[in-house]
Amino acid sequence: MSFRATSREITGVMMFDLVGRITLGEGSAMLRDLVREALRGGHNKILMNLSGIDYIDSTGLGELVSAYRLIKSQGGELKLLKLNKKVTDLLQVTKLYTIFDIHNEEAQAIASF
Amino acid sequence: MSFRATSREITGVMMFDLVGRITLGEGSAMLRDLVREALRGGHNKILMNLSGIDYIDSTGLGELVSAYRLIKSQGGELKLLKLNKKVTDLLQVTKLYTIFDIHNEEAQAIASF
Amino acid sequence: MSSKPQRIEIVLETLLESITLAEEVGVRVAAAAGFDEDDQYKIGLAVHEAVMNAFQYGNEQQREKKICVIFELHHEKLVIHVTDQGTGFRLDDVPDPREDENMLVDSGRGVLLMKAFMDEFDVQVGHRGGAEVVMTKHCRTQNT
Amino acid sequence: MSSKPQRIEIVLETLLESITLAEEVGVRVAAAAGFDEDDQYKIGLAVHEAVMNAFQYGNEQQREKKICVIFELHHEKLVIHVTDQGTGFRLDDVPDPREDENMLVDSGRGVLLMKAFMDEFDVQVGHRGGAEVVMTKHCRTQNT
Ligand SMILES: Nc1ncnc2c1ncn2[C@@H]1O[C@H](COP(=O)(O)OP(=O)(O)O)[C@@H](O)[C@H]1O
Ligand SMILES: Nc1ncnc2c1ncn2[C@@H]1O[C@H](COP(=O)(O)OP(=O)(O)O)[C@@H](O)[C@H]1O
Repeated sequence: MSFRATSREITGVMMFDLVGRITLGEGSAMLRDLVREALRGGHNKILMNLSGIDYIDSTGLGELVSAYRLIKSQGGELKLLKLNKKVTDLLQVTKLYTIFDIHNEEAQAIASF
Repeated sequence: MSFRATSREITGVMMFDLVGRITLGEGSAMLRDLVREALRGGHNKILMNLSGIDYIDSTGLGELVSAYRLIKSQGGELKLLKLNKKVTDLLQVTKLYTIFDIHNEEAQAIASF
Repeated sequence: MSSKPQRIEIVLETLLESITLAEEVGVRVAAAAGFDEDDQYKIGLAVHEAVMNAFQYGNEQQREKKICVIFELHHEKLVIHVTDQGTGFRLDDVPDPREDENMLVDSGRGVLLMKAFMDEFDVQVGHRGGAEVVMTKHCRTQNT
Repeated sequence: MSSKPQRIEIVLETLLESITLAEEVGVRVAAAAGFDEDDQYKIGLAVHEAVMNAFQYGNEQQREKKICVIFELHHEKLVIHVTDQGTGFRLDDVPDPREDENMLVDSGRGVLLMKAFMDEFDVQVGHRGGAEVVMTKHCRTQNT
């Protein structure tokens, strides 16, 4: 369980590989810090690889929305990569898939920025 | 979880390979039936392979003692094969290792009857 | 399973850890009731959301206040009650986060998830005045 | 972990399934408290035995009677209370199953296992007259 994140820069895009749970107690606050840190470092093209995320609660969904707004407000973009079935379901139920740009291929996602 | 048993006869010894939990709800009653069945079928040299057993409660320990007595009363013998650390601990704490003949090698266990 | 529902009651303090604990018991109870893995996850998430709201809004993170979770395992359904010691809320007052104007708001998706993942969902007034969330999931297949 | 103990209370019916459920919650709480896998197993087995006795002897398998399990997570120890609605029993009346004359008796090893696997073990009279088993396990390493 719990949450783990690693970051790497690929041709100007900051990519986060996220693993575990994004919930009130676990990944949610860390994710917020991660995004702020990236913005502070001048990165505003952010791609979150969610393939390792198997659980998001409403707080985690709220955190994704908050990150989306914050990044956009700084002239950047947040995109999502590789959602599994559970996460896809969550974005469908909440209609959040309508606001996020979602990709299945890393190269394609990077190129889309 | 739960309990599974398979039996095979090897040179006059009835061997039970037991897997799972021997507890009040799970393996205990099945184990009793198994032993009675074997005795009814004329088998009174019984070897229980416990290598797949990872949990025994006090009811399960009682069941082993009960099987031991029943088999003995019918002129037979009950021996145990391959205890893992947890089961060894349980037999030590209860001193039951003093009544059971316990083996680590199948061939040796079979030969000892 | 007999016709009288099996009843499991958990009383938790208002602590962050209580959310996951209740969720895990929920998954465990759902598994015992014969729900498949997908439904176990959905039931667990619904419990997680209900207890999280009790923690945040109902009991306002005041540790001494209690969160009570009751699982009633009927023959053909699982009914879950989550009660807190807050002042309650009305379902009608909760905005729909899927409306355009709410889409970019951080909060407001807990009730939606509970409604989506359970078959029935309602909020009542608990006998001590707090919110009592009552949610039901029907068993798809009958089993023992 | 704060200095005030975290408290989790579970009220169960007198059903076979309650034994494993309480055991699993015990393992979960022990893990959260930082006990290693071996201790988690031992704490789980102790809860299993205590609830099994409440089920069999205390509440005599009468389903309506309740079994209450309380976990108190202190800084340096986990205290577990298991209370039933029977008539109680005295620890002095429980024979030692390791004595030669008891060695081949089927029953009587539950209390022994609880004593062996926990650091402290006692039986009291619950506030409603039933047995209240109180057992404690100390944390070997401090964590959090
Ligand atoms: N247990 C509760 N007690 C009081 N108010 C609650 C409770 N649960 C939910 N609410 C109210 O309902 C609103 C919607 O809750 P929810 O859909 O879970 O979204 P979120 O928790 O993200 O705000 C909350 O903002 C709160 O005002
Ligand atoms: N909750 C209880 N209420 C009443 N009597 C109990 C309770 N728990 C244990 N006892 C008594 O203590 C005895 C020893 O219990 P135990 O060591 O668990 O062994 P076993 O359950 O195998 O008999 C029981 O036989 C019973 O007489």
